[in-house]
This record gives sequence, C-alpha cells and structure tokens, in this order.
Amino acid sequence: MLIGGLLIIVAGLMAFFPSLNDSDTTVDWISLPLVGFPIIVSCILMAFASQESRARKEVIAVPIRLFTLVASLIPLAISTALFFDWLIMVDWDLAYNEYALEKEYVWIETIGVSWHVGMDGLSFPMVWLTTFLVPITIITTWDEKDGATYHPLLLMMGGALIGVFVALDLFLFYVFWELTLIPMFFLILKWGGKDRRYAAQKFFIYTFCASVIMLLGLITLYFLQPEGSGAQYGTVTGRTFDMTVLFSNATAYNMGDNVFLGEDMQNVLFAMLMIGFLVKLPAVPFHTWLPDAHVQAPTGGSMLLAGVMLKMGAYGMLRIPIAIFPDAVVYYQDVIMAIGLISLVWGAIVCLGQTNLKKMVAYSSVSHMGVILLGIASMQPIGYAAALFMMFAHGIISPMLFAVCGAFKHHYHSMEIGAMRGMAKWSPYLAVYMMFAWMASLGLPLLAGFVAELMVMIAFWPEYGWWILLPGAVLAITAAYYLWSMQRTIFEGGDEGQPPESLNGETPPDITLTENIGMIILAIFTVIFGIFPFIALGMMDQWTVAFFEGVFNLGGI
Amino acid sequence: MIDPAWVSGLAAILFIIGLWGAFSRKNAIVVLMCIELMLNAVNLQFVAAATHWGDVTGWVYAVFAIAIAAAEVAIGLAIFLSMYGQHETISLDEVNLLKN
Amino acid sequence: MSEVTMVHGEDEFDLPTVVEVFSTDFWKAFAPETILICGLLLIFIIPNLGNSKFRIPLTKVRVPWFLGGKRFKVTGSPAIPGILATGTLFTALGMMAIEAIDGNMDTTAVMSNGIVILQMDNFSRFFEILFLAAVLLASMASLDRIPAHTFEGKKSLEEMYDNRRQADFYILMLTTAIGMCIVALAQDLFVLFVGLELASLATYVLVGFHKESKAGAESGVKYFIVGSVASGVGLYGLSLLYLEFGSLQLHTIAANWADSTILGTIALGLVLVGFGFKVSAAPFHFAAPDAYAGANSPVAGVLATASKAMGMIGLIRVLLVIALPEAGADESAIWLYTLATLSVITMTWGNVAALGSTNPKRMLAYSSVAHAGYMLAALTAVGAWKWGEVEAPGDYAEAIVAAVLFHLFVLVAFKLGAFLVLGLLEMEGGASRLSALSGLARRDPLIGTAMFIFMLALAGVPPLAGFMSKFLVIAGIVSTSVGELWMNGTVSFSEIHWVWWLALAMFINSAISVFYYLRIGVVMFLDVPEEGRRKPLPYGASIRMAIWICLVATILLGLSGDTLIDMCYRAADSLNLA
Amino acid sequence: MSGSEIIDYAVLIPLLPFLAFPVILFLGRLFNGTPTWVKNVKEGGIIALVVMGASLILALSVIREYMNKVGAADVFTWFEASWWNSGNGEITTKVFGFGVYIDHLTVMLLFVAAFLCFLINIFSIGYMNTDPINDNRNHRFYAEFVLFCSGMLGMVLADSFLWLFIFWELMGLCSYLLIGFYYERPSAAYAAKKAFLTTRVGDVFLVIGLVILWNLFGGTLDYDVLFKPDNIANVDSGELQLALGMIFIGAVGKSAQFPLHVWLPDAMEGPTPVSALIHAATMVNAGLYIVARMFPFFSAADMGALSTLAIIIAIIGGITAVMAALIAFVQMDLKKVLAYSTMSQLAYIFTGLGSALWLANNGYDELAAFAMGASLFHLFNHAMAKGMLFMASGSVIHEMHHAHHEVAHHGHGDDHHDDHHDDHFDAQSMENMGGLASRMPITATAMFVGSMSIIGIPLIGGFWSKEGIIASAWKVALKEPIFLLPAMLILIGAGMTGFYMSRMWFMTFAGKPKTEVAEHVHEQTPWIPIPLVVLTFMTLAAIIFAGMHAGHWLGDFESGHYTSFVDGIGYEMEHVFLNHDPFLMVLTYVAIGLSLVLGPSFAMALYGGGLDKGQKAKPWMQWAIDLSAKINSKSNFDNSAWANSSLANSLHKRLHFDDIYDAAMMKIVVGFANLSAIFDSRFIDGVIKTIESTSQQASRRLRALTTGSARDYIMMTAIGTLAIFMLLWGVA
Repeated sequence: MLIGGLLIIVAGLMAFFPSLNDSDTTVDWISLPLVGFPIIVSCILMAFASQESRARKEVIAVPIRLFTLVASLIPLAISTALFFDWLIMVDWDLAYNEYALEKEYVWIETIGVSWHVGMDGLSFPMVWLTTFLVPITIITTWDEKDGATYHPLLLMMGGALIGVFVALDLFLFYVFWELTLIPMFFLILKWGGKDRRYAAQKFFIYTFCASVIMLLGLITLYFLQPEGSGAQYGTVTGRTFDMTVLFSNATAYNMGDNVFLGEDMQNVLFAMLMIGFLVKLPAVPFHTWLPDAHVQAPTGGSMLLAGVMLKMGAYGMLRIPIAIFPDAVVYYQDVIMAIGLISLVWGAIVCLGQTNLKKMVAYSSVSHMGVILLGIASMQPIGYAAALFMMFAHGIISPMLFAVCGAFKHHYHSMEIGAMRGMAKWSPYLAVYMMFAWMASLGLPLLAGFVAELMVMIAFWPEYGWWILLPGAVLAITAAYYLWSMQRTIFEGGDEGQPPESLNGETPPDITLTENIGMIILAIFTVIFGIFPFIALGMMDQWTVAFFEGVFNLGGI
Repeated sequence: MIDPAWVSGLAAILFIIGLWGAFSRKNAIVVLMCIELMLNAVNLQFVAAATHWGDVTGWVYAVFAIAIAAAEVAIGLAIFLSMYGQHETISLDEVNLLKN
Repeated sequence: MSEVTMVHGEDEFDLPTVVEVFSTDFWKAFAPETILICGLLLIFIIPNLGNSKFRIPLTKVRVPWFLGGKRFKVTGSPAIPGILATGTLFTALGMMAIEAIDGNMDTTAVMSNGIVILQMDNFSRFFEILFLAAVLLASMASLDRIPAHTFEGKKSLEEMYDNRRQADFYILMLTTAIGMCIVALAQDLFVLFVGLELASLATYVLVGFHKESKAGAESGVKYFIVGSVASGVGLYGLSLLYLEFGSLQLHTIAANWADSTILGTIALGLVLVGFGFKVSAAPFHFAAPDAYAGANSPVAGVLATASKAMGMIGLIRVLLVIALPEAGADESAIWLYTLATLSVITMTWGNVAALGSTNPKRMLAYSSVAHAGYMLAALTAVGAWKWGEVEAPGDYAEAIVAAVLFHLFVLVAFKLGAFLVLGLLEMEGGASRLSALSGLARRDPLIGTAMFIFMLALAGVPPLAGFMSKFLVIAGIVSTSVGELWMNGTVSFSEIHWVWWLALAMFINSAISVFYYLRIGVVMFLDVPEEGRRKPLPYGASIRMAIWICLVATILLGLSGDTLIDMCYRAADSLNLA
Repeated sequence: MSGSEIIDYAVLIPLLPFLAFPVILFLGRLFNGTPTWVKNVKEGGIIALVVMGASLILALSVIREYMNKVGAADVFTWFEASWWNSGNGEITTKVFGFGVYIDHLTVMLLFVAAFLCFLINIFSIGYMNTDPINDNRNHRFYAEFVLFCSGMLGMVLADSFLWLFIFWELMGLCSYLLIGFYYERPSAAYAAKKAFLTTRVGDVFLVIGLVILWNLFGGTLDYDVLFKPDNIANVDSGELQLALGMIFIGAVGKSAQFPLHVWLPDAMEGPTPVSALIHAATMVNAGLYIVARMFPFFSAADMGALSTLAIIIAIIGGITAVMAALIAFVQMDLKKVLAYSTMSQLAYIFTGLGSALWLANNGYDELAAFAMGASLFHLFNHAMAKGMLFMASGSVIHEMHHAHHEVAHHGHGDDHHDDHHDDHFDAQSMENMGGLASRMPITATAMFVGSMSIIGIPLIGGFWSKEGIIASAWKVALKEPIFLLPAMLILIGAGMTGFYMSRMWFMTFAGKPKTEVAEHVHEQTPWIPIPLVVLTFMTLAAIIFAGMHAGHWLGDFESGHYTSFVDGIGYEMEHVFLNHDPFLMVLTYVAIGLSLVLGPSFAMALYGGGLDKGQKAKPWMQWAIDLSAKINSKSNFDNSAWANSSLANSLHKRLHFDDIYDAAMMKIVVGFANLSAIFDSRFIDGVIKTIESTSQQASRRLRALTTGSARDYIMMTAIGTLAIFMLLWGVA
C-alpha cells in the first residue's frame, strides 16, 4: 500500500513535468517540500516523542519510524521526479550562474539576507543523493534503539543537508552548514560507541572551528563587494549575501586581465574559505576528527556522514571560492594538488595499518576525498566533472561500506578485522554485500567508483605528469587493504568457520531483512551508476562546461 | 585662598592611600574605611574643581557623593554583618569558599 | 525602515524637545518610569495594609488608618510583593515596548538650570526596554525561585525566611530597574553615576540576599567590596573630568574633548575602570564569577545581562559620545589600543577560564566575561576607522553600535534563559556543580532542549539569536576594517585596518567557547542523573514561562531579527555619532 | 555499418553471459537444493551451457562474416566528459563509448575464448557437480564462470582500450572470486588475494599507460583513431613508448610473466575448470592480446623509435620461459607443472611478439607479419592444448578423488563423505599416481597429444608456431645483437619444455601405480571426456589450420592470401623448418632436436617405466611407454645430486620470489603502514589533543588567579588601572 501510495505521488508529480523546470513556476519545489518539510516534521515528531514515558516510547517508536520513512520518501519522490524531468523531458541546459527552480524570498532585509534557493548541475545530484540516502539509511538502521528520536534525527539531517546544497545565499548556506552539525552531534552522542562523548565533541568543535574561519572570510568578502540597491541588498549595509549577485559581480570583474578584489586579497580570502571546506572534506592533515566520529557514530550517522556530509566540503569549494576566485585557484593549484595527493596517499597507507574495520573504511573516505581535490587541481572540465562524480559515487558507495560495518557490529559485536573468519559461511548475504561494497570502493570498473577515478587520472596527467604514479600506487594500496580485510573476514576459517569471540559461542546470525533491503538498493544503484554513468554525468558535464566558460573564461565565448 | 591645585593633589594622595589600603588590609571594616577615603578624595576633588571653575554644580555633586558614600557604608556594614554571621570572621582572606 | 536609512544619508537629526523637571510634558514622557516608582511605593505600602486604626489625638475617635495592625488576608499574602513587582514591570515594559517597537521616538530632554539631566530618545528607550525585560523575567522566575508560603500548617525556618523577605527582594529588584533606567536616560555623567550606584547598591544586596548560606554572604561581600572600589575609582575619574572641563554634561565634554590635556586621558582611564567592572572586563571581572556563584540564579542572570548592559551604556557614552575623535580628524581615537588590548585579554581570559570550569554558574560568568570582550572589540572598531576617508563615517559607527545593542538585547534571551534553567534546578538543590545538570534532558526533555539551545546560542550556532548577534558584531568590525576599499577595485590584504584581526580573535574565541557550551549539552543528554535528582523537575509555572519566553526569543530573534535590528539602528542613530 | 549486419548483434556475445550472471545467482539462491535444480539444471550448469552455446554460435557467425575484414559498430555511449585544450582554448566534449571492433586478432581470440569457454562449461558440469565438497554452491561457480567468460569475450570485442581495460578488470574480479571459490581454505583465500593484488599492480600501470595514450591522441582510446598511421606518426614516439611500456607492464601482470608471475601457481587453489579457464582459454591470453594490439603503433611509428620496448618485451619473455621451465622441473603437483608450463609458453609468445614488434618497427614488414602470425598461432595452439591438458589433469584429479573415496570407503566401511578431507591425501600430487595410461585411456590420450603439442613434436599443434617463434627471434638476433639473449633463452627453453612435459606425462601415466588409490582409478564421470575428445582433434588439426595459412593470416590478413592448402603448408614449412637461411635452418633442427630428443629422453630415463602386468594402454601411447621403460632400465642416470642441490632447493621454493615479495609486502609496506597509523593517531591527532590538554591546563592556571580573596581582586583592579594608564600613556 505504501509503495502504491508513493507511486501515485510520483505519478502526480510527473504530471507537473512541463512546469517543473520553468523558473517562473509558481510552485516552490525546494523550500518547503525538500528543506522545510523534513526539518519541521522531525522536530514535531521528536517533540511528540520526548513527552512520552520510557515505556511508551518503545510502543510509539514503530509508528514514528514508519511515519519518518514515509516523510523521507516524499522528498525522494520529488527529487526523483525532477531527475527524470532533467533526464528525459526537458534539457535543463543552464549557463553558468543560472539555476533551475530558483526561488527567492527576502529574509533579513537589513543586512541583505534572502531565502534564495535553486539548483544546478552541481547541486542537483547531491540533492538527489541526499533524498535518496535518507530513506535508505532509515531502512537499513530500522532496528536502532530509541527509534522514536533516532529516525526523525536522520530525517532532520537530510533536510539540513539539502538546505546546504540548495542555498544560493551565503548566509543561508552558512546557517544550514552549521545546522547539519546538530543532528549529527546527537546521533553520535546518544547512539554512538564507547568513546562517543569525546568523538561527538571533537566532531562538532573541529568542524565548527574551521567554519568560523570560513565565515570570517565570507563576511570580509561581503563587505568587499560593491554597494548596490535592489531587493537583495541590505537596507542598512547596502551589500548582499546573494550568491548569484556575487557570482555575476565576480565574473564580470574577472573578465580579461582584471582580478576580482586584486590578487592579494583573492588569495587570502580563498585560503580562508578553503580551510573551512578542507576540514569538512576532510583533507590531511585536518582529517583526524573523521575516524573518531565514524568509529563512534551509529550506522545511520556514519552513512549520512560519509555519504553526504563530507561532500559538503567539496560542494562548498566548487560553489564559492573556486567560482569567485579563479585566479587564486591557479595560484594555489599546486597546493591543492599537494593536499589532494597527500590525502590520497596518506589515507590509503593508514588504512593498511588499521585493524578496526570501521576505522579502515573511514580512512578510505579520506583517501577518496583526496581524489576530489586532484580533480579540482587538474583545471580540466573532465577533472571537475570527475570530482562531482566522485562526490556522487562515493555518496552511494560509502553508505554501503558503513552499512556493512554497521551490520557487522550489530550482529557480531566486534569491529576487529579477523575477529571472525569465514563470514561467507555464517552470513552469506553480509559477505556478498561486503565484497561488493569493498570492490566498488576500490574502483572496480562498471561500478560507480571507477568512472571518477579514471577521469581524474586522465585530467591529472597533462598537468602533473609522472606524479600520476602516486594515485596509481594508491589504487594498488586500496586494493591491498580491502583484499586483506576480506581475506580475514569473509574467507578462511576452515569448514566450521570461526565465529567471533564476542558472540560467546552463539551462532552468528545473518543480516536482518531491513538491512538486506537497504544494502541491496545501494548495491543496485552502485551498478546502475557504474554501467550508466551518463545519467548523472550528463548534468555534471553540462555544469562543468558552463562553469569553465563562465568562471575561467574558457571555451566557447 | 588655597590654590585648588593643592587640594587636588591632596585628593589624589588620599585616593591613592585609599586604594592602597583597600587591597593591603585584611579587615573588611578597614577596607570599607579605605573605600570611604577614596570617596572622600572624590568629594574633595569635586569641591576643589567647583572652586576652580566657580561653578555651583560641583558642590552639588559633592553632596550627592556624600549621600552615595553613606548609602554604601550602610549597605556594606549590613553585608559584613551577615558575613560575620555565617563565617564568624571579618577577615577578607579567610572568606574564600568561592574561588577558581 | 527606509526612513531611517534616509536619515543616515542626509546626516540630520531631530532637535530634542526640552521639558522642565516635573512639568506636564515630563510626566507624559516619563510615564513608564513613573509607574515603576509608583509600583515601588505600592510594594512598600500594600503588604502593610491592615486593620489598624489611628486615634485622632485628644479625641477618642479612631479613624481607620490601614497601615499596620493585623494584616488583611489578601494584602498580607506573602505572594503579593512578587505579583506587584512583576505586574509593575510588565506594565512599564508594555508601555515602552508599544511606543518603541515601531516608529521613531520623539527625543525629549529634561533640563534643570541649564543642565540637561535626562534625555529620552531611541537609545535610552531601547536600554530601558532591555533592563525591564531582564528584571521582569528575573522577577517572574523568582516567584517560584523564592516561593511564598502561606502560613497554614507547619512553618519551617526556611519558609519563614522566604516570606519575610518577599517585599525586600522585589523592592530591591524594582530599585535596580529604576537605577538602570536612570543610567539609560542620563545626559550628565554624574547623573549616570548616581543611577549606576542606585542599581549597584541594590544588586549588592541582591547578590548577598541568601545570607543564610555561607556562599551567599561571601559573594555579597566580595561583590560589594570590589564594586565599591571600582565605582570609587570611576567617581574619582569623574571628578577629574569635572576638573578638566568644568562640567559633566555629555555634550559639553564632547565638544571640548579635542582640546583636553593629559588630565582628560587619565580621567578617561579611571572612568573606564569603573565601567569595566560593570561589564566585567578583565582584569576587573574577578568578583563576577564569585558573585554569580553565590547569588541565586535569576539575580545572577540580571547581573550578566542588564547590569552588563548598564556598564556598556557608560562605555558607549564615555568612549563614543565623549572621547570619539571628530570626523575628519586624521588620527584614530587615543583609547584604541587600550581597548583593543583589553578586549582581546577579556575574551580570551573568559573563554579559557570557562574551559575547565565545572560550576555551571561560574562557567556562565566566565562566558559573560568573554561576551564583554566581544563587545569591547566592537567598540574598538568604532574608534578605529580613519574618519577622514569615508563618506559617511557615522554609518559605520552606527552599524557597530547597533550590533552591540543587538548583542546586549539577545543576551537577555539566552544568557538569562540559561540562568533561569539553573534557577529551576536550584529549586530542588544547588546548581553549582556540572553534575546537577546531568540527565536533565532525560528528566525533562523540553527544559533540557531549551538549555541546549541557549548553549548553542551562546556559542553562536546559527540560526539562533546568538549567532545573529555575533555575526552582526563581527560584520560591524569587518565593515570598518574594510571600509570603502571596494571602490579601489583591487585590494591588498595589508590595506585592511588591523581591527580585522579582532574579528579573527573573536572567531577563534567563539570556536574555543564551543567546547564548554557543548559540554553542558553532553552532560545533559548523556550522563545519568545524580543521586537525589531522579524525579521530574519541580514544576514552577512562572519560571517555566520565563524560560519559554527566553527560548522563543532566542529562536525568533535568530530567524528574523529585522524588527530588533531596526530598533537597534534607531537607537544607535539617536546617538548622533559622526 | 548498416543496421542489419551480424556485427550489430556481436555485443550479445559478452552481454548474454553478463546477464546470465545475476540470473544464475538469483535462481541458485532461490532453488538451491531442490531436486530439479540439482538434477535437471545441474545447479545452473545447464543455464550457463545454454548461454555459452548461444555466445559460441553468435561468435561463429560473426567470425564467418568477418573472416577477412575489419568491422566496427558503436553500441552505446557510456558517458561524455569535456576536455579543455590548453592549446587553442576550446572545450570539446569527448565520448567514452562502448562499441564492437572486429579484425583478425579479434576473430582468432573470439573463437578461442568462446569455444574453450563452452567446452570448459561442459567439463565443469561433469567435474563440479559430482564433487561433494561443492554441494550447494555450484550456482555460485556457474554465475562467476559466465561472468568471467563475459569479461573475456567483451575484452576481445571491445573497440577501445578503455573497454578493454574494463573487461580486463572484470576478469580480474572473477579470477579472484573463482580462485577463492573454496573460501574456507586459508590457502585459497591467500591465493585469491595474491592473484588480484599482483594483477592489480600491473593494472595500475596499464591505467597510467592508457591515460598517457588518451592524452597523446587528443582525447580518445578508440582503436579507430589510435590505429590510424597518420595519427600515430604525429605523436611523440618517446611518450608513446612510455605509454606502451606501461601497458605492457599491465600485460605482464595479467599473463604472469617475470616479475609479476607469482600469482599463477597459487591460483591452482581454485577448482580445476577455473584453472583451465584462467590458464588456458582466457585470462592469461588477455595480456598477449593487448601486446598484439600494439602492433599498429610499432608499424606506423618512427623507424626504430619503439625498438627498446620490443626488446624489453622479448627479454622478459625469454627470462620467464627459462625460469618457469626450471621451476617446472621439480614440481610434483600435476596442476602446478601445467601452470609453470603455461607461464613458459606464454613467455614464448611474448618473445615472438617482441620480435614481431621489433621487426615491424624497423621496417621488416614481411618478417614482422610472419613473426606476428607465428606468435598468435602459438597462442591459439597453446590455448587449445593447455585447455585440454588442464581438463585432462582435472579428470585425473577427479578420478583420483573418486578412487580415494572408494578406497577409503572400503577400508573403513562406515564413514561417508567427511573423511576424505581429513586425511591428507593429495589427489594432485604426481607421486601418488603412475600407471594411469591404461586406466584412463581418453584422458591419457588427451594428455599425450597435448604434451606433444606443447613440446612441439613436428606436425602436431604447437610445433608450427613454436618453431616459427624461435626462428623469428633468431632473425631479429641476427640484426640486433641484444636479441641474442631472448633468442638463446627460448632455444634452451625448448629443450626444457621437452623434459618437463614428458616428465609429467610419464610420472602420471607410465610406470606402476605408486599408491593403492592409483590402482582403483577409472574413468567414470559423465560429461568430462567430451571436451577432451574435441580438443584432442583440435590440437591434432593444427596442421589443417597451418594449411589454412593461419600463421600468415593472423600476422597480416590484408595482403595476399594463399589459395590452396599446399601453399599454406608451404608457407609455414618455409618459415618453420625449411628456412632459406642455412643458419636458421640449422637452428631450427637444433630446437627440434632439443625438444624432441633431449628433453623427453632425460624424462624417460628418470621417470619412465612399464605398466603393471596385464594393463595395456592404447596403441598410440603404448609405444612411448615401452620406449620409456627401455630407456629407463638401460640408463643408470642418477640425479640425486641434482635433486638435493641448492638450485633444486630454491626451485622448490620458486626461486624465492614469493618469499621476497611477501617479505617486502609484510615487512616494508605493512610495517610502514602500521607506523603511519601510529603517526596519524599520535602526532597528527596528537596536535589536536595537545591543543585540548594545553588549553585545559591554561584554564586551570588562569582560574587559579581567582583566589577567592577580595583583596586580590582589588589588587588586580588596581593593576588593571595602572595598565590602562600605561596603555593610554603609550599612545598619547
């Protein structure tokens, strides 16, 4: 019935296709349905649940979970409809600094803050990814304790993340940027592992520290813009936080030999903004919050953290500093490349030295995020498209990695590699998913991760030549640590298998139905985007071309 | 007539003595007296300045300041009393439950 | 709103309407303050109403006199003073708010013998609203915090104490409010100081109000002694100013400031100390943590918000109205480096000290020190601008002052709110250990969430009011440091004024501060309630109501601060900085 | 290409098995254990067989259609990405598409792959489904099997290096899965990891090579563009050589050449059909295929510009040929001997390809064509023979298992399945065999023919191609002295081949049974003999293929064709053992002599012997057994000194390569990784922790200033006042 209802909703949305991409449309598809609805619903659900007694909480957890799931499916239905709209019906052929479904409402008029939302080829895949991952996460972690607040928190997290991706106002962007910390903080704090207190605080403070520096950069940038008048401009400051205005100012100024704000200022501001994003990404040496957060976080938290939250860093980089300061990008190109390479190599090498399954996967995320930086440093449209696709592909693969880790922990109460041997015997489903996810993550062709790695390497060569041996070596190291961990978990164990000691002699169970459903959906999409990458790459490529033409003044103009 | 500058100088000396006394003495009552000394320096200063400027407002200020000082003494003694009731001492050094 | 902007641009301001003291116009203009005084008198009188009769001398006629004797049941109820005080404050606040929220206030100055004593304008009205709001919330909270017991049944010593002090407490509260209002209105530095003393003396007693406890008595003593010394120093500074200028009128001193000698500078320094204590700037803040820890929470909340705002008025008056160099003068203000140093030391000291503090009240005290540092940084920025190079320097100054006012206002929402939550905890025991908060979210999820939101607001997490205020302050600092460089097209980083680094210092500090604010959240959500605190929280309708008001304000002012920002701008505008 | 041509359906050849993968997996999961599934569908074997049959038929029709021409068809666009040309500042959109490309090379490998996959599938049904250890997991085998075949077929058909690589990796995955099929065995898990990792190292270089190629040719990897002589002439041949060198490293990994050869012997942990699949039909040929694909580059690039690479290829081949043969001398495991033999034979092909590439690059087109043809023909012959040999060995092992089970069953009388895992009987060791020629006539025949083909007995199978390779190598050696090294090595290798292949056959089939089990062996399993018979004929038919001028056609299919069988044979003969150059002719006979006489003779002397009394092998083998018995009894050859020498010892340890690699991996890489992990948590994270602890300490210090005494507070106020004065004074 549920699925039937959803189909009806999707069908209903399909009916709107012709008007969806029309920027004059009176329907605001983003603000309320995608951003406001999840946050508000989750707040209401949590407030409702908090007033119940402990005993009643267990009872109401089930309907609340179901309700949360349905609520999370609505944004998914909308964004999927938009996705199809993009794919089939109409070509969202957007030039640089043009946005689909753009909507703007004045918010704090004194300082020029508006609720300005819209999507383009950069943000839309991430929005879809977020709407896709939230229900998957809810399903996968269906059995999590205290579900009456756990699942609404996931929903809230989704709303905040979408807010980050659709915001076209610096202030709004920052608000959502910080808002994402709060649900994640609670997810780690209340449902985390043994060291959750430390991990939650570290996660919050570390990223907060970085983002305040970013905020200072944003404010300085704000006041360095020319004053203007218009609906978006602040009545008392005369400036605006509107990104579109900022972008068009910067682009107009960057034409020719001019440098927006001057080279010196560009470089300073670029560095300030990048610090915030690099910590979020995270890049070595700012990565140490990530393993702690991941190891302690509950499965659902890890899935969203790795799946979407890390991409906020990459998204922010592409959205703000790189778009405004193209000359600074060139100036810092080698630095970005160096950080990317270091992240890539260091993450992979540290992975090889881990004995904790989840920690290993966490470091592999660090390594993969380095690929994004390489793509950016390559200064090639294909490199940027690769960075985008890496964000997207890793956003599907890494939740699966963490879902596997979570199921492992859930059923075997241990996270140590080698605690259990011969998992294929006890738990064939988990073994299959584990192998699949591991293989996808190590960049096996026809799975989503490969395309991005290949594109990045293609873009990397003309700029940096034989440094390509390092990413190449990482491909091998990645294979080494994944295969090594599989050898010690899935394989071996003799005919009888070797269940982990933490089970105290019980027979290890296979994964539950909901975990199975969640993981198989992720697996299917990993394959789909591996075999048909153009589904997502099409819009990414469109965006990068427009971006290069608009920002770097290259190509067609 | 005495040059107001001398009076100001006296006021300054009184003020410094008061301030010095305020942090060098342990006894709360003595500290209170030192504070009064500081306020007296203020009065003197006001009066001297009023003389200097030939302005009546300064005298009014001085009267007000005296009133303030009086109120302060009243309240201060009451507070010291309650402190004595609880701590049975009026040594400021020994009243240090709240710290760090 | 648009009108206000136009006013900035045209650089003109309304001339004040001058009224004599106690004239009809005076009463009209000062109706809310009058209500406060009437309320104060009522609290004196009403609880004393009884059936006593007065015998007319030499006759046997006994006229009912009503004062004293056996008290009437209604008026004799111990709850009456609290209700009266709250009602009075509420009425006064309502009158002011209705007047102030929309529309430009008329400026009314009170003259007496050619001396402008008080002036009612947007600025003073703004602060009055702030003070009354803070005191109102505190007195609302105190209705439950110092509960009034009826005299039926058994009487414990504590209940006796509580009842006996009802009137005293609320009289002091109202006195504080009145003193603060005078500070806001004062146009003469001495009047300002008198108001300050009035409020201070009342707060000294309030801090030491719990004289039955060692901590209460001790905190009262410390706060009193240090406060007296500071105000003595300040008064001495005033006397020196008087010696220098022959008047303590703000406008007179401001007009002559440029010609002042070294004496003026010394006087400025001494006055800074006096107000520095009130805003609890380092190193004058030492008594503050002790006082907050010993005082009961609503009072500590008032100290941390209203009292700080009072000190801030003094600083604004002295530094920005008096000692601000004229527009076009090539130098920056002389107090620039002093204040910058002070601000950085203050914010860092406050935050670092708060990091390891395990007493939530002391932690909040240190955090309030840090907030003082932020505001000092903002004031520094006003003085920093090279006034000669920009078109409308007043706009920059105004933006920062408005930001400071905004910050002070929203502090009432979340800092006082946090203290009120502690007050709720004090109703069932102490709140001076971090463990008192443990498991709060489990015992009462809504109160726990409210406390967490207050903490986030203090830390400056969007979209709460604390973020908006910090954001505005920093934006103000940055805007002065950047100024109109954008006109050059290309900017070099070295061209930016050094106050920009104050903004960075603020950001680094607020990043540090997240650590201890978050710890409160962790304790509330993660830890198990300590022994004896397993039951639900005491109910306390009015204190909860006060907390809800704070919570709603914290969220709403963060989401949409436009009205308040407008108010702040109007207030800053009426300072006529330029 | 018009729409209705068969080539448009060529994509189905890899697609059908690819789609069958999830189907078998899913159905297997669903119906596992039901009688229909086990008996009628053979746990998925039949589905796989149908699919592979369909692929084979399609492949044959494609081959028939495109025997002598190049065909290409675009199938779908994988994705598009844009490329900024810094030269002209333009952004162009590049298409990464999949298409089908067919030429002689494709045709040959397509046939090999499709044909052998089909036969091995038949074999698997016999082999896998009757082994109780495989209960309930054969569907997994068949699913992975079809996926593997899909990889190979796709790789052969792909029209760009990109898709070649993608299918290449798919095969890597499948080999991992199949080698680790018996996941519960630690040795299998280890072998699977090793195989994947070692080939992965090669793949990394392959990717880098492709990336360089992509950039060199302005943004494409399509054969159409890459193989255009004009395009090749335009690129910098130095960089081209580097790119091709990188690609060659990938081939080295996949084809298990020195120094990335270590995975192949361990890969024998997989079930025998997998060994047949990997080591004969498909995966190892991938490396050869990609090197052969480089041919157009060499012929179109600047004269001599790429010869260094050609020489390296040949030298790697030469070294591997001898090294593998040496190690094969001492192996006792039947499958391992075959594995090393595979390595050695592939090395021959590499040397041949190296010669061909050298010749092509230096302008000797005619000679290059022949060398190329010989190499590819050897690939063909080797694939057929080795596929057969592995299946035959599988048959032996399988029947040994059965026999062992029977013996054990009779012996203990009570136990069922479990015992045959528990005692450590090694069904693969040749020390347990002997005298099987009469007991397994079909298998023995197949092995006999296969061995002869590998050895290069004149007129049988590998003879045609192997002698051609040796001759080609020497032809180059006469022009380029450094080529003497590989040429010499493969010449020696010819003799060694003769020895170890004969040794294997005689140890297994001749002499008396060495164990009780061997006496009870007999051919009984259905399905298994079918592919053996088919392949025996295929191997023997090499002369027919030679007559169909396969050698020349494979090398150069565009120039003239020989119209008659005689012409074809003549062409081959001329180049093989009737060379015009007397030196080469002598050399050829030396090679033949080495492999035909010297090697087998030693083997017979050492391991030969007559069968049991009453046992009689088929007549075409009996003579060899008799001969060996005669030689064995006549000679008093004592090899114990050799057998105990340190050389033999290190040969047993595979020349220590595995040890060295393991040590390097475990000690250096993992050690460094462990250190890194410690560094990461102690230092990088330590900085953060230090900041935290320092600030806590600072907080303690700072709060200690709040002493609690009001006097101190006043003092601080006074000091503050003083400080303010100082600051103000400093400014004023």
